[in-house]
Amino acid sequence: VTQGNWPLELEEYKRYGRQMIVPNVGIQGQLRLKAASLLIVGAGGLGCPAAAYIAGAGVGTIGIVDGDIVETSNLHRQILHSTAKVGMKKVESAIEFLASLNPNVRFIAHNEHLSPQNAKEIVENYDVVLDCTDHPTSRYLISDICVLLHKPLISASALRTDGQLIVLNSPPLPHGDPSGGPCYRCVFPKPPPAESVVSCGDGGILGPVVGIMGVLQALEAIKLIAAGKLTAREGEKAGEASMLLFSANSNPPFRSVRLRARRQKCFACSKEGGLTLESLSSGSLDYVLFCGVTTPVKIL
Amino acid sequence: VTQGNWPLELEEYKRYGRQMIVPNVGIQGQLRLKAASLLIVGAGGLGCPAAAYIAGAGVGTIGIVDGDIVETSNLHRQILHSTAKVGMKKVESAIEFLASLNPNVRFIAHNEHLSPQNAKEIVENYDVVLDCTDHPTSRYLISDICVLLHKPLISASALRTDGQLIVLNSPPLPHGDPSGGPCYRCVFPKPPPAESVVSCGDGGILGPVVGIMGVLQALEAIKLIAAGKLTAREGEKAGEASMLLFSANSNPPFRSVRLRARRQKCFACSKEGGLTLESLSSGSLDYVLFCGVTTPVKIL
Amino acid sequence: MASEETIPIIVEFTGGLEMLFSGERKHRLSVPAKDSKGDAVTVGWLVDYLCDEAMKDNRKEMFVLDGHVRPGILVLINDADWELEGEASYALQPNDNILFVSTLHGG
Amino acid sequence: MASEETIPIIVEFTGGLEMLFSGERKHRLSVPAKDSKGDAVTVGWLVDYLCDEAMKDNRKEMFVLDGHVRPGILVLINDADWELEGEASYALQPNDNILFVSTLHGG
Ligand SMILES: [Zn+2]
Ligand SMILES: [Zn+2]
Repeated sequence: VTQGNWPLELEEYKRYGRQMIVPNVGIQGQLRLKAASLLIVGAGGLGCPAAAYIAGAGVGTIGIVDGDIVETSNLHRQILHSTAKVGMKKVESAIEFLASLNPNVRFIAHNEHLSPQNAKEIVENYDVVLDCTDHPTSRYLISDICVLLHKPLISASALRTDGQLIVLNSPPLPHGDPSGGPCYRCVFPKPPPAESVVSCGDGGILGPVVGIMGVLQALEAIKLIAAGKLTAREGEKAGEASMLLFSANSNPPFRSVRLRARRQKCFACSKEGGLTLESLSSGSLDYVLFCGVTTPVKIL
Repeated sequence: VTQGNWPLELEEYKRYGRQMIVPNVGIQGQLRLKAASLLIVGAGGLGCPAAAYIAGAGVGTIGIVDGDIVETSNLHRQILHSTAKVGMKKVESAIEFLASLNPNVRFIAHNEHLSPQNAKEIVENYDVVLDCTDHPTSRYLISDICVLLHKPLISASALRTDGQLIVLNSPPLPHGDPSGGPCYRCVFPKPPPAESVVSCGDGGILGPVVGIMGVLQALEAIKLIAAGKLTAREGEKAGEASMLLFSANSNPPFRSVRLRARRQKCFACSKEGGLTLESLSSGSLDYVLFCGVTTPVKIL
Repeated sequence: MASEETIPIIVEFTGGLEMLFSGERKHRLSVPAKDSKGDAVTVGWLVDYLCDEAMKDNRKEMFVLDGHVRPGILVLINDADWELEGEASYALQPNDNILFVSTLHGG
Repeated sequence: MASEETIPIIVEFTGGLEMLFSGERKHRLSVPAKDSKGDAVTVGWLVDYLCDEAMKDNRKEMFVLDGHVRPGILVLINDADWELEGEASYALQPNDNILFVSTLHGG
């Protein structure tokens, strides 16, 4: 039941009132959040806290992609999955929690890993994407599909006591437009050798370290959506791209560094790059071989 | 069933394995976490995420103090309380969530606000305290009782798009010992005038902003406990005290600033200060009048 | 001549204090090197200057109370508590960063 | 004479790279102002120096691969991507901060 001429229902004013009175949100920001759709790739250590705060804030549609099931070793950091949910699909477990937190949100379950074959079909339905995965293979794939479909991408990662955060492809201008924000390949044109890649399963991770990075992703998403920055405005140019570095044992623990703009010869986002929807989905780009991985890729 | 000579049970190795392989934790850090008891004052925007990661990490005993009940306006940021829990006591709601996340933890409910009368009785049972409250009145009270009972204190706060974090009274040496860490009164000897105090209810708050500060509290607590720093070592002196400032809309968003050491004439932690357990619990220090508050104090 | 020398400094406000200063967190200022008596300009001088000249808001008591920076505001000189640097008597140096932080209490 | 001039710099490692350098994140170094040919010392020179002199770990290929900093390591000169500063050819200045960040992938 809408309240006459009021754009939100009474329950929504109550629920979101504390964030609506924050300067830069307001009623317009709240309506933008409600109208937005957001995809979280990975329901693990980053995806759990990110999803909680994004659902809490009232983003209208939230999709979650993950093919894994909940394990006991996840629980110290993947705080939406309770002990009783060990063995359950992570996406189902997360959505059960999130729906009980905020029933106003529409949740969409994608109970599979993101792949070159399903990436377009899944990602095209959303306005903005959060990379909460655990492997360079998925990081290149997600960045590529976001460039091709013009979606801003909020990417975070964590290992042991360190974390990293970047907002990519923002504004999400077409490939070849130097006013768009850099993509993952602009920053990291060549994938790391397989033997240098360490997962949280192998290297270990402190729960709050990955938690902080996930909550920071939620914050960047809410800022982007509330400010109306899901698409580029007329004549908009990317601001200075930056990466936030976190080291739990350093002093100071946080450090922001300036990144480059779009790379003129980027494989993904430049005019001469050669990345196309067809080459991506046909499997002609072998993301697994590309990163030199021989064992099956697991999005943790 | 313990596993022969193994200091932890098999389920615990599985559950905590990913954090036990982090350098600086290890089996010794995990055993310290299990042996520790921690008090969270306030089950709101800071207390919810802090409690989730502290319970996830396997701190043995967690107490939570709060006299409030869950309201709809809490849910965007107080992510442990689901919509069905509106009207329930916050402490009960939080513990229900936390016990389902980690049944190995012993939870203690304190369904009341911390007051000069109950502070000693509640706080003396714990090793370390998290100030997750919402008002200067409670911040001075918590700092005072932590000084009197020699407990390290991890204090955070948030409003609108800003947050602040300080580790106080660490190492928690007796009053008059200049090697102890500064207390809240060392940093803020005089309380702010009442009209300058804005709560999240009045000023607004972005969920992830207070979320980040709460997760950072959990991280500081886990670091302190795992490193065996709950009590001062022989001859230990406080390192440089610092405050972490966060502003969601600033670039860079985080900034660390250096604080002073213990204040030589601090009312609470110096020899000549005059604070005693008797003066605190007898109500002769009127924390409410002291901060110039006339309306009832609410820990949000 | 000397009285016309100026020092470039950065003054920042956070924790809500920026609302008293036109909503701007970061201010690049040029302050005179010497005060009217010919003494080096101090942070104490700067506080008065900010209150009298830079602040557009009427609520002066939210920044200065009884002649001092009001309780609940931390003053940082180059990211260190000003009590480590001599408090109000600290003489400003070129490119100093002076940060005023209002303590937050929300949670 | 000139060849004995040195430049003080700070080199930092994070994201796990510190494990290749005795577990230390922050290194204060004095590097010669000129290389053996008398040219100004560059970040490229520094990378070789770190690999040959400072690194105790045998796994050189975790830092330098095919003569370049290995893919997945970001080099920052005074907190800016070195591609903004001329990459390996950037001439070191006194008090420069050179940060090597290994990209993380965990989540
Ligand atoms: Zn690109
Ligand atoms: Zn004190």
